[in-house]
Amino acid sequence: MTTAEATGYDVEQVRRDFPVLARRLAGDLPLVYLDSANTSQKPASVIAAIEEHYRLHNANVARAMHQIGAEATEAFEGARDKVAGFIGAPSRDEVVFTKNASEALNLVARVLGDAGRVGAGDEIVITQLEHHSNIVPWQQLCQRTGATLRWFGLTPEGRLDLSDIDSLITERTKVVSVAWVSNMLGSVSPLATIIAKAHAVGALVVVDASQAVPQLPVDVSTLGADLVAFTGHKMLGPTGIGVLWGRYELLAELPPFMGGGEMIETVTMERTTYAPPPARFEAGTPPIAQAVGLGAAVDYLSALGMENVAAHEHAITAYALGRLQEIDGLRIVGPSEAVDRGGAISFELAGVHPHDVAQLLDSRGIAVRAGNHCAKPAHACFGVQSTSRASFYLYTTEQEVDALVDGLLHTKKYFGA
Amino acid sequence: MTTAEATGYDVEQVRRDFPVLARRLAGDLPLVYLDSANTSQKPASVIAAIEEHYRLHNANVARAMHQIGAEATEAFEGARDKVAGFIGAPSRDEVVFTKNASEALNLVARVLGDAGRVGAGDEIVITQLEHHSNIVPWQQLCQRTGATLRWFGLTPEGRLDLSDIDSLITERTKVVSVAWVSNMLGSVSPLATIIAKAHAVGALVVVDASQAVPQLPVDVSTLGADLVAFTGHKMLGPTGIGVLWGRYELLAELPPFMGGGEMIETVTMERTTYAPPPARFEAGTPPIAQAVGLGAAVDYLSALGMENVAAHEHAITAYALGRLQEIDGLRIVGPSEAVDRGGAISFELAGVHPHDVAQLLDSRGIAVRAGNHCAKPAHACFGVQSTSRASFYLYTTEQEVDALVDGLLHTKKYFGA
Amino acid sequence: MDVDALYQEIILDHYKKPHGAGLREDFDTEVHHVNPTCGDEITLRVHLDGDTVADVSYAAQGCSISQASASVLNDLVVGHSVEEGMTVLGSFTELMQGKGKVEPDEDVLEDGVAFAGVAQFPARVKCALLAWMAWKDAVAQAVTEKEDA
Amino acid sequence: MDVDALYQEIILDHYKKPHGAGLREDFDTEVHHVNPTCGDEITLRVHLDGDTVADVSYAAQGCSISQASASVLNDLVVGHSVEEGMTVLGSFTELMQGKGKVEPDEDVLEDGVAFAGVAQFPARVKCALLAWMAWKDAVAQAVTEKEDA
Ligand SMILES: Cc1ncc(COP(=O)(O)O)c(C=O)c1O
Ligand SMILES: Cc1ncc(COP(=O)(O)O)c(C=O)c1O
Repeated sequence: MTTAEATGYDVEQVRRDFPVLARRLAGDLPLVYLDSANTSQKPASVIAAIEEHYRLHNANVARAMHQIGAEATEAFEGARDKVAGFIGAPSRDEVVFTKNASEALNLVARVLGDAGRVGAGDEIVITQLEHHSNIVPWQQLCQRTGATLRWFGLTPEGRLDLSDIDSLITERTKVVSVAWVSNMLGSVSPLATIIAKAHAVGALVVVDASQAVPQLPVDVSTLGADLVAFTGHKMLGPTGIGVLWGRYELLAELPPFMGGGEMIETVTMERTTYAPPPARFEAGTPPIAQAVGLGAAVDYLSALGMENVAAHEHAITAYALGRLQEIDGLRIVGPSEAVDRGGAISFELAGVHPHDVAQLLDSRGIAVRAGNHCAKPAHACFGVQSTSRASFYLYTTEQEVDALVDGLLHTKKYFGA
Repeated sequence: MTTAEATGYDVEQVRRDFPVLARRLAGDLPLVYLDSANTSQKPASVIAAIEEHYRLHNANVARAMHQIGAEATEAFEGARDKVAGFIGAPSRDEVVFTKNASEALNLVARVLGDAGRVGAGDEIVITQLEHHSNIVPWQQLCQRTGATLRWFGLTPEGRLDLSDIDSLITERTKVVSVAWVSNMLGSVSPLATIIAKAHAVGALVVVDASQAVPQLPVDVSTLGADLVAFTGHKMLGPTGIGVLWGRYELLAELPPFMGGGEMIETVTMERTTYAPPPARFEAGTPPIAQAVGLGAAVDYLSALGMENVAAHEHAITAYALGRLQEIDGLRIVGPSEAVDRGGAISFELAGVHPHDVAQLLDSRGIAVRAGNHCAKPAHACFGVQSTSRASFYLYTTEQEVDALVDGLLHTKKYFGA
Repeated sequence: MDVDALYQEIILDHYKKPHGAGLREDFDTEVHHVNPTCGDEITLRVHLDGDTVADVSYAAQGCSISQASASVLNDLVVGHSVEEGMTVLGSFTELMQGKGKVEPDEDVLEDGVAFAGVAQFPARVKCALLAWMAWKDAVAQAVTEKEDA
Repeated sequence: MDVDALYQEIILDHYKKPHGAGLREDFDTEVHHVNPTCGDEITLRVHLDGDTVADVSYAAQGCSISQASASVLNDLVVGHSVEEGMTVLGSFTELMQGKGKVEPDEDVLEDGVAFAGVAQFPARVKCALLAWMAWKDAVAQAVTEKEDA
């Protein structure tokens, strides 16, 4: 199967929308960017939206009554509408802008503690494949409250092991927080099963959709989760913006995270009352230009069609899994078939350390990531300290995967492995 | 005195660096932007730095070993160097990037509570002229810990009233947090006196320098404060980035605020240890492009010279104070002389509500802010619910102040006031 | 965006001489509404006589638009049935949220048609609606109380 | 940025056949250092005989650069005085932080001169320094312990 057949858009044409893909690196080599799970590249339309905002419409929002203030506010709130539409949010007021996915997850962990919804004796359930950003906030919450952290383990294939779900998710469970798509193993979590079980015991479900929203059509109105976090820079958007979606009634019950700016209703020195969501959770000047950029990113993704993006991701991942497994001594850490699988492929190359793999590939213009990918516990599960990771996005071609494979064969030879 | 004499650079030439200042508004009127205390405009060099970053060097930082990853990291960490140099920080590791000043202040309030440095029976001292972002986090901290919030009041002129400093700052005081320059009254706080007193009783001093760093030469190494917060978008930089500076030994003692990403040293499911500052306080993907933009802003300010920026601010403020007071029925809320005073001028126009003032001025292309400027308690002090505010920056001209005065006279007539 | 479309003569007249302003003692319910984005406030009392709105008295702090709209509200609902008042509220809200594309019905809205221009100034729509939202709230409470009694 | 400048033959040789690798029982102090950005780890033991570094034994997990540098460290310090070792450490650190602009002294650094190319790859400097920082730490502890004893 070639990606041309599977993809509902012209990848070569799409690539021309991304200025950085024309970059020449040292030795006049073209950039082969296989690090999109780390951060995605930006189409010209996103870059231009940000530039135009600063050049013509820059003002603070909400507080300004003048023309450029109204323009900035319309652009900022318009981006909220776009994001709400993109993820199928029943209401725009359910979309909270944060600085990244990490803030969204920390926000949830902090306010659930502040609200007394998690306390001593309660349990929080996560999984061993989480990104640090969905582990550390819960460890911190447990430390502050005396709650206990528990977690799903992994199967040897790198999928969630749900065999002990009945003993893990119990009446004591107050929160279940789980990644939709793993940024290291690539595996897709069986959310429906977990959500059903969690809701049966009255626990809240938080979904870390940082790797899902960029790759999959998402509809929070049918997903069943209570709160969903994701991040702008992995979905063609700028750095400095993330999103927390939450059911409105839930958000409305929760206290604020940070204080200041327009998150208030009224302030006296003695006492403050708070604005309704989403303002309640947006302290200080929000990421205005970043929201504008994210809105443009959402427009770009919608124009391509998320079904097409998902189909391309699936096809390129299947192709890469096949080709990588042709290499002697290469071991994929995570599912080796493109079934319920996202586009991040972590692997080991026998006898060559991941940093050396990444360095050699870089000398050929191929950008992959080496390290623990902010998923140390998942690495520990597989007895490895670090891996190399290639990850793909809507602009990745089979030729780039071929270049990766050639680069890896060269790397083996270079290190005599 | 004309600004031309007082300003060490050519304001007209500087204006040409700011694309938005060439904007034409409804009726083909030129933009007269007098809302810089709300957010500043951006020079072309800042816009271009952001654009170029996304177009050529976009990658995640710290974690990437490839060429564009190294470029992005160098740009991001280079911005930290620039900011550190700009504020005279003894070490680059004392500069923490946040999303805005509000996050910086909330970060401090949260971690001081988490560290047990503020508890029941302790006192926190702020002032009545604070921005909500330096009030609400402390109220929340008091609520969480049982500490008591106390505050300095204001003199009728709109300056801090230090007459009860000895009864306010006592052995029970653990933190004193105060704005350097008020965003509403314009008054400059007598920091030296407050810091000396606070340190004498062993309290930490937090300075909200959101309106100071844009306007004044700042040297944290001699200021005496323990922690200083400010925000990128008010100093020619992008939205989505703020700064917390702290004494290294203090930062090193404090626990993290948010968890996730590269703020860790090592993570297991059971336990996490944290990276040293500044990484410890930067959870998740940081505002990379925003740091690059802030770096360019700092370069721009440094090239002009902060002494020159301060001199211009002083001159234009003095001019505006004089001209505004020519208007019958106009009352300045805050010091009416340009002595220890920043460039924000809040005022009332008898018989015309501030929103109507702002609307009428807007119809002439003049952008001012109307409302409580996130300083409700300061407004309450003066028995007003809202004011109009004109605020200036390094690109403001006397002609723009003249346009404001003409606009206000027209407004009076329009409403028959 | 012509500012004169916003500040119609009628609006400025109501602003300068608001009808029915002040808080009067005969009332069934009192509400206090705040527009958090701009700080405008209104305390509004409703007095029902059976199905008829016998009085709407109020103390408003705010801009010309919000003050004038309270004055027009007073004109339009006092002496009419609650149902008629609600119909006017409906028309007025529709006009305000119509982004300048809704044609006002002068028979229903009377002086309220002067607010047509406000709809082109999104930041001011809330000012125009403040008194009306307060009135809706106060009437709803009054009706509930009467039913419960 | 020529990758061959980074991966000199000498480095690859040390990587494939590290000198003095493994943890040996005779030691005064043991330290464990981690490079948090990449996860490289080393456990390193120092055994002093008076002023002389009698042994440096280690178990390292990491890339070719970090492993080779532990091997070179072993060559350069074992059998020498602590002071001599510290001098070499100084030269090596200077070379690493010189951004490719420092000329290495082969008399002092021997095989260590092969790391000159690393200095051009900022991301890898920490890899080259990991073993050396661990050694510095372990020696400092060992000296303090001897003084205290
Ligand atoms: C004095 C002062 N403190 C804090 C802030 C908050 O800054 P930000 O909105 O960027 O968090 C502002 C500006 O709004 C301010 O003027
Ligand atoms: C699964 C997952 N969760 C959370 C994050 C954190 O996102 P951010 O760094 O933008 O906060 C990432 C990306 O780094 C991720 O891949």
